[in-house]
Amino acid sequence: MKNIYLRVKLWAALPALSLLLLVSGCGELTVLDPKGPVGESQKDLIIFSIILMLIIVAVVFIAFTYMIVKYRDRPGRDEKDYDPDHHGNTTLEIVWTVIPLIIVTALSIPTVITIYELEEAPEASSDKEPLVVYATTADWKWFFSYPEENIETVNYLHIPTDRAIEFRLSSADSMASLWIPALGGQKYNMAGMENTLYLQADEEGTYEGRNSNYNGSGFAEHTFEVHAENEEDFESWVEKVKNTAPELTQEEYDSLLAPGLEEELEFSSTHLDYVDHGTNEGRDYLIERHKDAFEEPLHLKGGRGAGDE
Amino acid sequence: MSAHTDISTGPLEYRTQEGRMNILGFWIFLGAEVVLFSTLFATYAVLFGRTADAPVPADLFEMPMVLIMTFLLLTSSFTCGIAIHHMRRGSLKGLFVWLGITLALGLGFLGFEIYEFVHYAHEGASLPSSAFWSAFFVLTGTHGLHVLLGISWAVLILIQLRQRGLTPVTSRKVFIVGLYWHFLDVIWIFIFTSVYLIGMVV
Amino acid sequence: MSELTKRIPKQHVVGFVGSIILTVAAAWAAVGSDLPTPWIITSIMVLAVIQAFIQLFMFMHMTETESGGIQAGNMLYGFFVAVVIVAGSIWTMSFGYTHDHGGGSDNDNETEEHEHMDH
Amino acid sequence: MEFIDFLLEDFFVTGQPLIYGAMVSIVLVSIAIVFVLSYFKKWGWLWREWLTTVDHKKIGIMYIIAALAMLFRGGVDALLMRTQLTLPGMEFLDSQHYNEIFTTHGTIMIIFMAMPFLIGLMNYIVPLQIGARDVAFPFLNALSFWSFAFGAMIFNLSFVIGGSPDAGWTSYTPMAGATLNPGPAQNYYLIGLQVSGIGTLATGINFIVTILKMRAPGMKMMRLPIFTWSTFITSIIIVFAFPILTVALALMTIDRIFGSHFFTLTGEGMPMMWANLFWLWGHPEVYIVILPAFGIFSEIISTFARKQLFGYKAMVYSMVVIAGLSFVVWVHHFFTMGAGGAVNSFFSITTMLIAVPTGVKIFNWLGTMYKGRIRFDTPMLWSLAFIPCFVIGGVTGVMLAMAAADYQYHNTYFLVAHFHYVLIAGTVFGCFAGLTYWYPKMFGHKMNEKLGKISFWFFVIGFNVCFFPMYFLGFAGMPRRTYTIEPEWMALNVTASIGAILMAIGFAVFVYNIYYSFRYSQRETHGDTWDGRALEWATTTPVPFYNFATVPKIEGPEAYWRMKENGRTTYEKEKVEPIHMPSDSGVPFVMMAFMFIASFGLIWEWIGIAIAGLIGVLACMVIRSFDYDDGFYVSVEEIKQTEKKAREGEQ
Repeated sequence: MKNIYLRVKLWAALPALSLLLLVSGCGELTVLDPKGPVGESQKDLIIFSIILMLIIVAVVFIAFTYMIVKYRDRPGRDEKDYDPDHHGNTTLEIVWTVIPLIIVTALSIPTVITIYELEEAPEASSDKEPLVVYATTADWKWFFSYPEENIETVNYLHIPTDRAIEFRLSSADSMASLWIPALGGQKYNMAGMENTLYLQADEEGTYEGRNSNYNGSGFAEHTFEVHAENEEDFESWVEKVKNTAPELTQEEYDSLLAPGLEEELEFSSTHLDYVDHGTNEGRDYLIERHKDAFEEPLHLKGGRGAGDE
Repeated sequence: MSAHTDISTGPLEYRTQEGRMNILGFWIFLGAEVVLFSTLFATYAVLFGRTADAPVPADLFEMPMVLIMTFLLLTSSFTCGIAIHHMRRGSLKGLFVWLGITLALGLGFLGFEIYEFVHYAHEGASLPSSAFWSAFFVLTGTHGLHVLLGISWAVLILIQLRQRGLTPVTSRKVFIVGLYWHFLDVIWIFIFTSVYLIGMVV
Repeated sequence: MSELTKRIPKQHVVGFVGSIILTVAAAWAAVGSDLPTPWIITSIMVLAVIQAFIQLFMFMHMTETESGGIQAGNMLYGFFVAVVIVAGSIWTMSFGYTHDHGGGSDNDNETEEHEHMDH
Repeated sequence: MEFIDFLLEDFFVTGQPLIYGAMVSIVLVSIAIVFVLSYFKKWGWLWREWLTTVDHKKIGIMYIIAALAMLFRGGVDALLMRTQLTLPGMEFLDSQHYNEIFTTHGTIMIIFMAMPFLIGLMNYIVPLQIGARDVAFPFLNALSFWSFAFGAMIFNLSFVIGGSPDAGWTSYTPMAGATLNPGPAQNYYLIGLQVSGIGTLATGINFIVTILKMRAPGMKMMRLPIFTWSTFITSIIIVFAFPILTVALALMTIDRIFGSHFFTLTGEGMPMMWANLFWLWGHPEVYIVILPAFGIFSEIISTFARKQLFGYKAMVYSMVVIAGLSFVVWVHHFFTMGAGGAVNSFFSITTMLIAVPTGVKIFNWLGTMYKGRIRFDTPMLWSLAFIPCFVIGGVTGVMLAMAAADYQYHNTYFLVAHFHYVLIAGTVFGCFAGLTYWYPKMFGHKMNEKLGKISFWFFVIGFNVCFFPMYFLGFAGMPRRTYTIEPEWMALNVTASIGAILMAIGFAVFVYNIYYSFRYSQRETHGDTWDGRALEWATTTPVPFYNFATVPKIEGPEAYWRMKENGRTTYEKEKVEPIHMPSDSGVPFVMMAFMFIASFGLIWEWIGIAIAGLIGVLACMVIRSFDYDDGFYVSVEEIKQTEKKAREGEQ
C-alpha cells in the first residue's frame, strides 16, 4: 500500500493526460467553434455547463482523494480517528441534497430559455425573412428544395450568410437527422411529418453536414456539403442553377429515390411539385415505388446508380 | 421454506405461507398486466384516427352488441365473486355451479367477440387495414386471448377440484383464477369506455 | 364472518348493481346526451375509474389480509405508470403535423381530444 | 437441390471469413463439450445437478457463467469495431458487417450480460442476506433462468443462421420494419428479447415477494442490507417497465410477420411510436442495471472501510426517488424528434433532477469512508474506481439532459462516451466487484489478489483511455454507429483502441484468475471471508443447500455484525427442526426448450413449427398445473451432520 499516493496521483493525472493528448492529436472541436448564432448559443450553454460540472467533479475528486488517503488502514494510525459507529449526519445530508438542487435550477433556467429560443429563427437576422429550404432524405442521400427559388440540389447545399435558414425536415423512408455541427444542433427527418430547424451561418465557408441518425448500410456516406456564401454569391449561384440545370422530372426523381448513394446534382425545379414526403399523403410514396429494392443486400460504393447492381 | 406455517382461522387459501405468497405474487403480476394493457391503450390512443382507407370506427361500432358483451362480462365477474364466496363457505357444489355459470358467460362473451371481428373483417376492417385497426384488433384481441386463457385455466382447476376437493392448494388456485377473471373485467371496462364509447362519440 | 352465512353476499350485489348502473350511465352519456365531447370523454373516464375500484375492492378484496396495503400500493403504482404511459405518449407524440396538408389536420384534433380524455 | 440452395444462401450466413471462423469454433466447442460430458459420464450429473435445479444458488451461478460468456462475446464485438475504426481504410469490416456487430454488441451487453450478471448475484446473495432458504417461487426462478438462457441462445444463433440483426440495439422503425429490413435477422432480435424478457419479469415478481415475505424474523424493511434494498427497488422497476417492452416487441413482431401497421410507413402507422415505447421501457432499464450495482458498492465500501453505511435511510430513499423519476424521463432519448419547447423543457428538468439523489449517494459513499479504516482488497478497488469514473459519466449525463445542448451531442461519440462511463463504471465495475467480493462464498476460495489487482489496473486504465477521448470525438462531430471515420478523428480513435486493448487484457487476466484461483487458491475454512456485516457471511462456506440450519432472530441493522458481537451463529443445535425444501424439476428446461422451437419457427415465419412449439409450452404448463409435488423435508440428523462437517474448520 505504500505507493497508494503515487497511484492516486497517476489516477488524477489520467484525464489531464488524455486531455493533453487530445489537444495535440486532434485539430478542432467543431461544436465548440460554431460559425453561426444557433451553434453559438448552444456553445455558450455547453461551456456554462462544463464549468459547473468541472466544479462538481473537482469537489468530489478532492473529497474522494482525502478520504482514501487519510482513512486508509496503515500502521500507526491514530485509533481515535476510527469511528465504526459513525453512521450519518443530517445537516450534511441536507446540504448535499440542497446544493445539487440549486445547481439543477441554475442549469434549468438557461436550458429552458435556449430550448424556446431555438424554436424560433435566430434573433440576429430578424430583419430578414428566413430562407426556406426543404431538406428531404431518402436512403442515403439528401434533397434540398428551394421552393421560392424553384431549384433543387442533391447532396450539397448553398446558403447565404447572415440570414436564417428555415429547414423543413422530412424523410422519404427511414428516420434520419440533419446535422451541421459547425452551424448548430440537429433534428430528425421523419416520413409523414415535418420538423422545422433554424440554422444560420455568419462566416463564409464550406461546412460538413450529415445524417447523424443511423439508418442502414449507407449511413456513413449519408453526408452533404454546405457552402455558406454572401447574399450576392448566393443569388448568382441560384441564377446559374436556374439557367444551366435540367428540370427535375417525376420519372427522374422517382429513380433518384431508389436506395443507394448519389453524386452531387442540381435541378431547376423541385420535387415538391410531385410529392411532399412530410405530409400524410407523401409518406409511403417511396415504398410504393421501391419496395422490392430493399430485398437485396446493397453493395454501396458511391456515385450514381451504384445501388442498382 | 416454511411452507406449512398454519394459521388455523381465515380463508383456506391464506392458511399456508405458500398460499399467501402466491396470492401476493399474483397481485404483483396484475400490476404488470396493468402496465401491459396501458401500453396497448397508449398505442391505440396515439394511432386513433389513423384509419387510412379503411372504415372509421363510428361506422362499425354498434351500441347493442357492445352493451351485451359488457353485461356478459360484468355478470360473469359477479358470479365469479359469488363462486369464491361459496368456496369460502366450504360449499364445493356452490363453487362448481357458480364457476360454471361464470365460464359459460365468458364463452358467450368470446363468441360475440369472434362474431364482431369476423363482421368487421367483412366490412373491410382487419388487422392489416390501417394503423388504427391494427391497434384496435391487438388491444381487444389481447384481452380476448386473456379471456380464453382464463377459461382454459379455470377448467384445469375445476378438474383438480374434482380430484382433490377443497384444500389449501386448490382453493388458492381458485382464488387466483378468480382474481384474474375480475381483473379482465376491469380491463374490459376501460376498453368499453375508451375504445367503444369514445369511438362512437368522436 | 357473518357474511359467510349468506348464499349471496350483500357487498357483491351492491357492487354488481353499481357497475350495471355506471355502465348504463356511461353508455347514455356517450350516445344519449348532448354534452360537449370533451365533457363526455371526461365523465365516462371518471365512471370507468369508479367501476374499476368497485371491482378491486368489492369483488377482488384487494385490501384483505396483512398484504392488503402492499397489494393496494402495487395497483396504485400500476395506475400511476399507466397514466404516465398513456398521457405521456399522447403528449409527446402529438407533434409534427403543423404543415400537414389535408388528412392530417383531422388527426391533430382527434389526438388533442384524446389528450383531454386521459387527464 | 432447392433445399440446399436455401441452406447455403439464406439459412446459413455465408461469405464472411470471420463468420466461418466463428462457425468452426462453435462446432468444435460443441463437440468438445459433448465429448467431455460423455467421456466423464457427466450427462446425468449435468441434468440432475444443474439443468433441473431450483436452488437459487446454482441458478445464480449459471446466470453469472452465462453472463461472463456474453461479456466475452460482446467484448469481441467491441474489439472488432475498434479495429475497424483504427484501420478504416482496410475494409476490415464492411458497412453491413459493422452494423450487425454494433447492434449485437449493444443488445448483448445490456440484455444478455448486464442484467443476467446482476440477477445472478441477486439470486445467490439476496436469500442469504434476508435469512431465507430459497426465493419465494423456486420453480419460477428456474423458469426465469431458462427463458433467459434460451433467449440468449436464440439471439446468438442469428450470428450463423439467417444473419444478425443490423438495426442497432434500439431498432428504430421504419428502418427495422419488414419493408426496409426484410428477412429473419430482425426477428431474432425481437423474439430473443421477448423470450428472455418473460424471465426477467418473473424474476422481478419473485424477488418482490421474496423480500416482502421471506425475511428472517425481526428483519424489518429498514434493517435490510442495502444490496437487498437495491434488489427490491430494481424488481419493482422490472415489474412495471418490462411489460412495456413486451408489448413494443410484440407489436413490431406483428408488424413484421402478420402485416399490421403500428410502426410502418404504409397504412398511416407511426414509426416514432416505437422510439417512444422503446424508451418508456429503456430508461427504467438503465436503472435496472445500475441500482443493483449501487447496492453492491454500498456493501463493499462499508465492509472494507469497516464502518456502518453512512446515511442508510438516505440511501434507501434516494433509490426510491430514482425509481420514481426513472419513469418520467424517457423523452430525453429523443429530444431531437421535435416535440416542441414544452415537452423538451419538462423532460430536461426531470432528467436533471435524477442527479440529485445520485449525488446524495455519492456523498454518502464518501461519508462511509470518513473515519473508516480502509483496506484495499480487489473488490474495494473496483468500488473505489467506480466513484470518480461514475461522477464523470454522471455530470456528462446532466450535460446531455440539457435539451438545447443535446441537439449537438445527440447521436455522437459524446453520448457513446457518456453511457459507457455510466454503464461500465457503474454496472461492469459493479459486477466485477460483486463477483470478487462474494466469490469465496460461492466457490469456497478467494480469487487471487495479485492477479485481481493486475486485471483491475489494466481494465480501469484501459477504460479511461478508451472512453475519455470519445467525449472529444463528439465535440469534433463524429457520429456514433459509423463504420468509417474522417482523418481528423484518427488520433483519438487510435487512442481509444489502445484503451480497448488494455481492457481486453484486463478481462483476460480476470478470466485466467478464475482458473488460477480454482487450481491454487487456499480453500476457505470459514464463512466470513472479509469480516462482513450482512447475513450472507453468517453461513458456512460452501453454503449448505438449505442455507441456514436455524434462522436467527434479527435485532437490528447489520445483522451478522451484531451476531458476531453477541457470539451467535446460524446453527443453534437445540433449535434444529426438519427443513422443508422444494423438489427439483425438469419442466422449466423442457418448457423453454419448446419455447426455443416455437421462437425459431416464428423467426423464420414457419408458422407450423411455431404452433407445434407453442403447444409444447402449453402442455408443460398443464403438467405443472397438475403437479402437486410439495417438496421434501431435510431431517434433523442430516442437518446436524452437514453442519458438523462444515464447521469443523472453524473452531
